[in-house]
Amino acid sequence: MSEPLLQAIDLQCERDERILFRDLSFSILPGTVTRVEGPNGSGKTTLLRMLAGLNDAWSGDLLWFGKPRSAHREEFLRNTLYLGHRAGIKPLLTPLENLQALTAGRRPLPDPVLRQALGGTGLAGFEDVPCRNLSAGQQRRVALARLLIADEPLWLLDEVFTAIDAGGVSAIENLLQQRAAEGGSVVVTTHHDLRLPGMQRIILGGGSD
Amino acid sequence: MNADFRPALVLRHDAVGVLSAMRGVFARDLRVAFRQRQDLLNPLLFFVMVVTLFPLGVSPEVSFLREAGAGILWVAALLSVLLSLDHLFRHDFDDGTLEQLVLQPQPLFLLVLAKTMAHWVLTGLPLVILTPVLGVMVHLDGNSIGVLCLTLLIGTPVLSLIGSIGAALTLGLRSAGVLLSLLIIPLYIPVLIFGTGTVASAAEGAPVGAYLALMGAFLVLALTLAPFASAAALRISLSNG
Amino acid sequence: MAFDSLSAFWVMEGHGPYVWSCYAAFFLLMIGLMVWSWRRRNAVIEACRRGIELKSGQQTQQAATASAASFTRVKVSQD
Amino acid sequence: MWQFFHKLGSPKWFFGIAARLMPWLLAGGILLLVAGIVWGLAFAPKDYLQGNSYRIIFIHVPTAFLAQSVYVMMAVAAVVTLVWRMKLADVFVKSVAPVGLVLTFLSLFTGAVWGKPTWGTWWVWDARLTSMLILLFLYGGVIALDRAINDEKSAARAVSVLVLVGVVNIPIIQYSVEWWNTLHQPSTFKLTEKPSMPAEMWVPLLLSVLGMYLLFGWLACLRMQTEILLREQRTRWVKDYVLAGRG
Repeated sequence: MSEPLLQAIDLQCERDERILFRDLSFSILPGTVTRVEGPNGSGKTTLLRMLAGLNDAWSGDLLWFGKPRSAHREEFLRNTLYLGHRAGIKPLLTPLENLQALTAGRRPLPDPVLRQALGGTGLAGFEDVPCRNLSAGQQRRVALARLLIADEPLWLLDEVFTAIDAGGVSAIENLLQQRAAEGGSVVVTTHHDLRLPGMQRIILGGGSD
Repeated sequence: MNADFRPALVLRHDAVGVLSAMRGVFARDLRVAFRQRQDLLNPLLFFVMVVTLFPLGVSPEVSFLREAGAGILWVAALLSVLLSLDHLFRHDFDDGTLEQLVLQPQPLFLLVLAKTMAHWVLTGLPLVILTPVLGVMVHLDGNSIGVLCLTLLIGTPVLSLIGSIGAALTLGLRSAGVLLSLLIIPLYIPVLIFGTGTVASAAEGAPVGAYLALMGAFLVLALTLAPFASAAALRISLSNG
Repeated sequence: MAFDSLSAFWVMEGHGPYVWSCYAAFFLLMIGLMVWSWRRRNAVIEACRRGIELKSGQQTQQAATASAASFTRVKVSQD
Repeated sequence: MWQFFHKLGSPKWFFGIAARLMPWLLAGGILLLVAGIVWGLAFAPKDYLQGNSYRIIFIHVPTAFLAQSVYVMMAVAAVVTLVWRMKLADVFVKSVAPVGLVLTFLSLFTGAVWGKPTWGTWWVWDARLTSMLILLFLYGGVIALDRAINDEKSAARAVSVLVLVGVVNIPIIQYSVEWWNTLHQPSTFKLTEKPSMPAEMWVPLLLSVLGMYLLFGWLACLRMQTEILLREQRTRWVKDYVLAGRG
């Protein structure tokens, strides 16, 4: 059995004096897709931000390959890709420039590769148009282009399917499945009824206390 | 299910160097700023306008302006830096770029330093370049203008660095702009005192090397400490989101 | 005693108003701060007590019903 | 050691200790302060230079002294908040900041009033007064930031960062203000700097400073208790305490 990348033990998170979840334990194994489910306000995004290392108002243990994550933060950050609600797309820059900027600090790639990735998300021909002239879905696709070139073993994706049309959704589903087959791990939060073979589910309770 | 048969991905142990990551952050900020040139001009216009208010509001007499000129220019520069600080992290916070910045594997304080340097190049440096013109308008003599430019050259980066702490602390708050000023102005006082004091000494013909060295020490102190505080403050502000 | 009489103590050779206004401000603000802090503490205790009593009263009356979202339109009577 | 530290961080434990300490702090504080003030006002000899107006010193110095040390205490608590995430430390910072503000204001007010008979004007840009004015701004900033952030934990940590930045700046501010002062007013008469103070003057001064410390301790305990009650109102012990206590 392969070792889990990320292991959560007894996570508890309180927000505005309300306990979002407690005693939450799970493991993220290599080559798996994990879906975080729950109604609005159940803490899906918060959980993902905790896993990504953005939110630190929680208690419990998070282990990265069996070691405390806080002690291996840099290695963790190098090997984790997080895409949030707001995906880090600058409206004033073109898709290509955005992709350049987003990959520069992690793994710089030559422009033809970036263009190919943008083409792969259906943005061929829009590479040099400022993003503010693109639709919400297109802007989202600029961020998703990172998934076509990312080599981080762990992906944390918040609401990947937002603003994406039906064709795009099934293409992304394929992408996630393919990624898992390659050995990558994916954690997604989504309201979209995502069903992939072998998918792990983390179900968060309702918003009541 | 068949997870055991899947190949485990290789972990990356090499990262993009700190310097090239910093360069990337710096270049992106400059590029975004030049796409929105009006935002670059605003602090400069503000600077000129505030300076104009003093002859109109107090006195256009040469003797007054000569004596108060350095102080007026310094206060105006301080205020326009303060005005521009609100934007330092705000746009990045709104579009999610800041989250990606915090999650970069390089030390955050260095990336913040790169952003702050970009902020200085975009606001502080143009102010310094504009200063000789305004210095002539308030009847400063050549020597004073030179010293004033030097003090601003050393002082404005300190303003940006200290200001970045306030900008990071007030990120995402209501009426962040006013709050930012309240937090930061007291911390600006030493720089202001030495900036104007140095020019005053120069006008009296006293040597100013020691004062400039002292301001240099402020700059070094701000360079070494402020990015840590800003990085910590950014983490706190983002954790709340 | 550094003063010859009580009136000399009050006047303090002309410095009386300054000295006494300082002491007045000091005692006013300090006592004000102390009383305000004390009252606030008691008010918080009182608010907590009322909150607890209210809650225990509610629990006996009815079990909390989770509101399930059905997105049914709210009927507004239109007379 | 660690257990002690942990215990110290427990709000419930502190609440009990504070309740036991507070009567002593209050009684001792009032006693010392009143003794110092009465001695200073009525029995200490007149100052040969400033006359009777110097008697303001017996409240000016304690408030100024406290105002500065409260900020330093807040800085220590800020370190504890950021490094060890101890709850009590940030309760301390939050509860004590308004007290510091009031003390700073009082020292400024008394300083200004004292300045009138001494310098002839209500306000002189004296190094000490100016530094205190900036300290007032720093306190104001801390309180404003704390009020502006809704989330309790973020507020505590953000305020801690601000307090630390402020405490690094305080010596720089003081140094630069002194320098600025010599630049503009070559030799001003300093309010509280005395070449030698007779014992009849400094003993009452010492008493009132000590009294202020105790009184501050009482205020800090009281306000921290309030804050703890607010934060822990869902816990068992607070419920028990509230229901058992006076109605």
